[in-house]
Amino acid sequence: MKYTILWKPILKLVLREFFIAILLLLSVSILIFSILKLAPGDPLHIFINIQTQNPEEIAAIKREFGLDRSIAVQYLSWLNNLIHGNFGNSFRTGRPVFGELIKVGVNTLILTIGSMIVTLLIAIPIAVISSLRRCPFLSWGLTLFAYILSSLPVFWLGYIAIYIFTKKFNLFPFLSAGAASGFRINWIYFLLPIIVLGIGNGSISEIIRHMRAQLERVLSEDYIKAAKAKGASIWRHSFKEGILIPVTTMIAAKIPFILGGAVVVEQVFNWPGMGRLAWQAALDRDYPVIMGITIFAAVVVHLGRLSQTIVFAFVNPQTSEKGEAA
Amino acid sequence: MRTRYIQRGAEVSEFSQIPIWRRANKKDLIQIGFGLFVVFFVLSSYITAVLHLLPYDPLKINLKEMMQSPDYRHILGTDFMGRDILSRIIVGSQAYFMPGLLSIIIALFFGIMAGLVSGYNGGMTDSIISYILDLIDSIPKMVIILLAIAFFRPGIYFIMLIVGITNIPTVASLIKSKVIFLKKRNFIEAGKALGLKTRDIIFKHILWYNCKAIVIIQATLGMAEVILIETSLSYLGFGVQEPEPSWGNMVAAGKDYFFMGDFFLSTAPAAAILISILGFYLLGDGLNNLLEWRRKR
Amino acid sequence: MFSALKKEKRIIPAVDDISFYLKEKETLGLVGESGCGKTTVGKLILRLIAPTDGKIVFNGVDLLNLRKSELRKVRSQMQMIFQDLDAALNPRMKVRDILKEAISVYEELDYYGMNKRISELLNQVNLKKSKLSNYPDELSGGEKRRVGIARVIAVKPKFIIADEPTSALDVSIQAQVINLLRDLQEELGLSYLFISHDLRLVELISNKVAVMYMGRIVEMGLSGRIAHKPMHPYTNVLWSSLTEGGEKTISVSRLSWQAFDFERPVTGCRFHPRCEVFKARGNPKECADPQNEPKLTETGTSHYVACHFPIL
Amino acid sequence: MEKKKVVINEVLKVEDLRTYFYSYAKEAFIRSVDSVSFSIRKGEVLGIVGESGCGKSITAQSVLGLITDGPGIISGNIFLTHNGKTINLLEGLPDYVSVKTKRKAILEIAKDVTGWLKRSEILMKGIRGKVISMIFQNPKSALNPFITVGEQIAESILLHSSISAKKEAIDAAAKWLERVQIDSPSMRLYDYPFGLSGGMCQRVMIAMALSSEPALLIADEPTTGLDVTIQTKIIELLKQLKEELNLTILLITHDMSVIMQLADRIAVMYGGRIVEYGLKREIMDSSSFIRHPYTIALLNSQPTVEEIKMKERLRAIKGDVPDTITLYRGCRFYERCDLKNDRVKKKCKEAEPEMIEIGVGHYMRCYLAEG
Repeated sequence: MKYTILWKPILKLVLREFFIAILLLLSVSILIFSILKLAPGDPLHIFINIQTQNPEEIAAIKREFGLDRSIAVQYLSWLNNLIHGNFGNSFRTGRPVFGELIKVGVNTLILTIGSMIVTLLIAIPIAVISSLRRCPFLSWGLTLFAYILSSLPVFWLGYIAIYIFTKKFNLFPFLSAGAASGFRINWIYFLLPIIVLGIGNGSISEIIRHMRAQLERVLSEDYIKAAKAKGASIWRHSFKEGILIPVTTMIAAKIPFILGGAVVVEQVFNWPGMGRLAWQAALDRDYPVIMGITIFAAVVVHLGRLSQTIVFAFVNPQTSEKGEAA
Repeated sequence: MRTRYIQRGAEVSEFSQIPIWRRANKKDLIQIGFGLFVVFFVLSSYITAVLHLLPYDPLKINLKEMMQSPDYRHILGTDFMGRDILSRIIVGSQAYFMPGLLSIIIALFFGIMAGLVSGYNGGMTDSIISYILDLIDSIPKMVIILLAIAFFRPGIYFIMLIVGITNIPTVASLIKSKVIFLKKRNFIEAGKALGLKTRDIIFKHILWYNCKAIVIIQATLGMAEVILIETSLSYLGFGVQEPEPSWGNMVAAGKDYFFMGDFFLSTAPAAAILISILGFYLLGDGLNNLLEWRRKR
Repeated sequence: MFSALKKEKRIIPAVDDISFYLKEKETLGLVGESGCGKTTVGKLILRLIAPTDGKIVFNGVDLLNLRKSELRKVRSQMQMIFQDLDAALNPRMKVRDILKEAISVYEELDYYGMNKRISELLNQVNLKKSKLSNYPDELSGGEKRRVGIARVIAVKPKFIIADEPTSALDVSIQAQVINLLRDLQEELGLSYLFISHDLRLVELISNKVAVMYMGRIVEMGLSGRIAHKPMHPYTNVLWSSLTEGGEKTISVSRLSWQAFDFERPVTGCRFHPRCEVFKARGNPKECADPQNEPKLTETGTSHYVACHFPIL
Repeated sequence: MEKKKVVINEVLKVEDLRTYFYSYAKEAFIRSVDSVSFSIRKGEVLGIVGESGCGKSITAQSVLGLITDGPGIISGNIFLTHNGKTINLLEGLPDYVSVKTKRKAILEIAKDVTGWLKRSEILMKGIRGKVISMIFQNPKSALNPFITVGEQIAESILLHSSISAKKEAIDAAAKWLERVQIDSPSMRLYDYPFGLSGGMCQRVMIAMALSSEPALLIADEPTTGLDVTIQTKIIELLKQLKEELNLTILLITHDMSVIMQLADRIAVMYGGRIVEYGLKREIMDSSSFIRHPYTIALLNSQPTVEEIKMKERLRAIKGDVPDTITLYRGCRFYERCDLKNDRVKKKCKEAEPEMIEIGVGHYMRCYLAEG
């Protein structure tokens, strides 16, 4: 028995989205590169201040970093390096940005994805319950509760959590943990930031609002009534349009938001992730690091969107059909 | 069962003739009330500042009265430099409000324009606008802000300008999908057939009559987000700098005393953040329900 | 007064080579199954869709040569009643505002003038005054339709395209609307292009009827003749699908279920795969010949038919 | 509650069914279905006819227990006979049941609501789709757009028949598609509903509804919104299937011509009440000496051949459908009635007429029928 998953149109759609993503990433890199060049102040101020004022030496440094060529050439060579996995060296540490990015990027991805899951675990049940309108006051209470959760300032929540777990339960010594002593594998230490960011990233309310609206709309569709009339489960029939699609949409839409929240949480918990790196780089004006982080973040965002497209293409027969027509 | 006989000819009042506060859901009204209270509080902070009604000078250091717990003189106590926390919280709301308004106005204005144009025209215009908006949307907000901080070392207004720009895609896509939805309902075509000007159709029929709720909820959500971003930045040390009070840097300043068991220093501003974000959320939600006519049968 | 010839060719031709004319105070009925391009014709005439090729002459002016500002003026003479009851009614506007807006498109009136005009319109469409402060959602189907009609006649048109004005309504309300349309025609001297798939109503209201099939007119003539002496096999089938007086059912089972499909174009006469005559005559070659699509030819007094083997 | 004796061959017997909704905004009940009684015998088609808003769809949905949202009241008895057993679908229902509400006035009449709702859901689970199936007004939106046609029919088969293997169910689905005259059914099985025409979707719905071989089929406006040619074919298909399978159908429509072609018995609804009820030949018989003014008006609003030929003015029913919130003292049809005469006028205005039997199994709610 064959089911008509139309592979070709889905592939076409995904490929198209992929090319758009590549194009957007290129544009992003051009944009940031130009800002970098147009920004006031010399990027080499670190070296120049420390070292000599001798123009010849400055020229030499410039040549060393390739800053004496035209912007277009600089960009192309930077792009060339990028393709070879070379983001340049950090001004501050002098180490290659790429290696550092990969190291911290994984940590941040764990944090982001983990807290996304926590957020969804809170948001989905509440959205489902309140869309049923079985008990208006329960759903209102739950929604209010979720709104309060998502209004909590994440840094304060972090301190509360740390305080409770260190002072009250003495689960781990707060000050000894962190980047300096290496990444300690302690499950509490591992889970705490994830849960804190999951609760306090401020997107619970929006996810609930979106999901509830979608689910309410789907549950009032004729086909749900028809499914009920024939004795089938309404959840089976509303799952794709009422839950799967809004959840995917929200995941893709909220990834950037949670990445932003990670900056704060990593600061609070000394989590050696991208956010901390970005914070440090912003303080030091470490341009290559900032560039690398931006590109990395943009890639993550587009990966999220790409997976959304794939899910949509598989779920919705109409998109795949349209893809065929286009 | 109590039955009410209605005289022949007398009509039961129509939905449209029932005043808005009576047909509204009570819960929505509670939410709106709470939201309005928060807005009023923020606005009143400007008045108190202008009229010098603040209980204490928020910047005045008084080392004699350090770390006092709340009493009748300092309603919310004092911080580690003896500054009155209540005064600092009141003034702290000014750190985000005006800049936040700027960012919301930018986001709404450009978002509405982009959404209307790309939704109404479609085709090439739509593709170009969508591409630009996608470009903005490609980078997480926080990263863009850090980028700007690294490159330009900007003030809070500049940061909020950037926040406004990064919010344009959200507003635009919402407006655009609404326009497309309305187009399906044929009444753009009907307006054209009647001989209405394109300008009237777009601004009057689409924007004024059908997008009010979106605009309002985006404005309130935008405000909530602005608070989040401003406090986060201040907390990270990039936004409003000490000694100028901001809720974010107040929490950050209080964090060291947290582990000495003095919660209040950072909890008071954190509560202010919580209440005001919640206020804007609820205001938006309530107004949305009211304007979207979530009517009961 | 009105003559049109248009041709729309996209990848899928929705309306292909149609010509007809309409005199003053006359009603032309346009009949066909859904998807045959009836609505497209209406929108083409109003220039809501740009035709690929052709001519639309209204009061001696070719609409296709008009500039936007001129077109706006002409549009006050031509109006369209949309099939969708909600189409013309902005859900967030009260009935009063909807009518006010329509009136003020071409007329500048003061407060009292406006009120007078609104109550005049209400009288014309038999709507209660209390409905003025209602939102469209609170109106019943018939009331919505009447507001739609009031909105259209507010601009004092000469020619109205009525696109399935009764299809979404109950039978009892349909009769009201049809009566209203006929009264208005007499009162205001209107011409109608009456688009519908309800054949009885079309026969009742029209002087002439054009039958469309797959974007083409296959038969056109006086309504009585089309209804009772149809020449095209398709018209015949359409009319026989009507049932009268209870038990008497005329079967259309011979007409295949399959609706036509624009994406799989038929060569030759578009109707031949479903055609009874085609089968009865032993599948004659002409019908399927791609070079020889039947043209609309005059067969009697102002009766046109596009068929190789018309029923006589 | 005394249980009345149910005639054996009656598949469904509805007694005094009331379905009210509570409107917060207007602070009153919307009496969508107000004391409606009818019965359907095996192999019979009962047509409920009336204008939109008269409560005919709500009646059908009440029978299937599909009304769960909004505060309101459902009361009465619905006796369903299947395989020799008779059950009351509203069994154990307190006099008035209010569904979820906070208002005091309604709470007073609500007793044991949640318990009953749960019981009712369990009861209905074995009935929906299995004993009573339903087809809907708008076939395109009544099919799940995300699931293939074949799977949707197969689901219904798997749920309600002895077939438990998916492959067999799909084969059975193909057979049903063939039965409703769909070309190349084995290919159509894998189509999604959005690619199908309205007529095709309606036939899929019919196949889905009949695949569980129900005792009763509820057809809610099965032809509305379809093309004339397709309408006629759907009616013919239903007729054919009815003869083949000895179907019992509750047909709901606003179109008299559909009723005339399919129904054996007719119930005319107006403003939430049945105003005339009887065999079709009794009601439609032009020699029958008396009919309800509303039935006459409904019949007349459809032009006859003669009227069309002479281009006469249509005989429309004046006015609009009454709202079901207002509690009228007199006859609900009073304002729109053309036949009221001086003899009954006063009575019509004063009190609502009772249902009286004027012929064999022919009931009417009108003072004109009295003596």
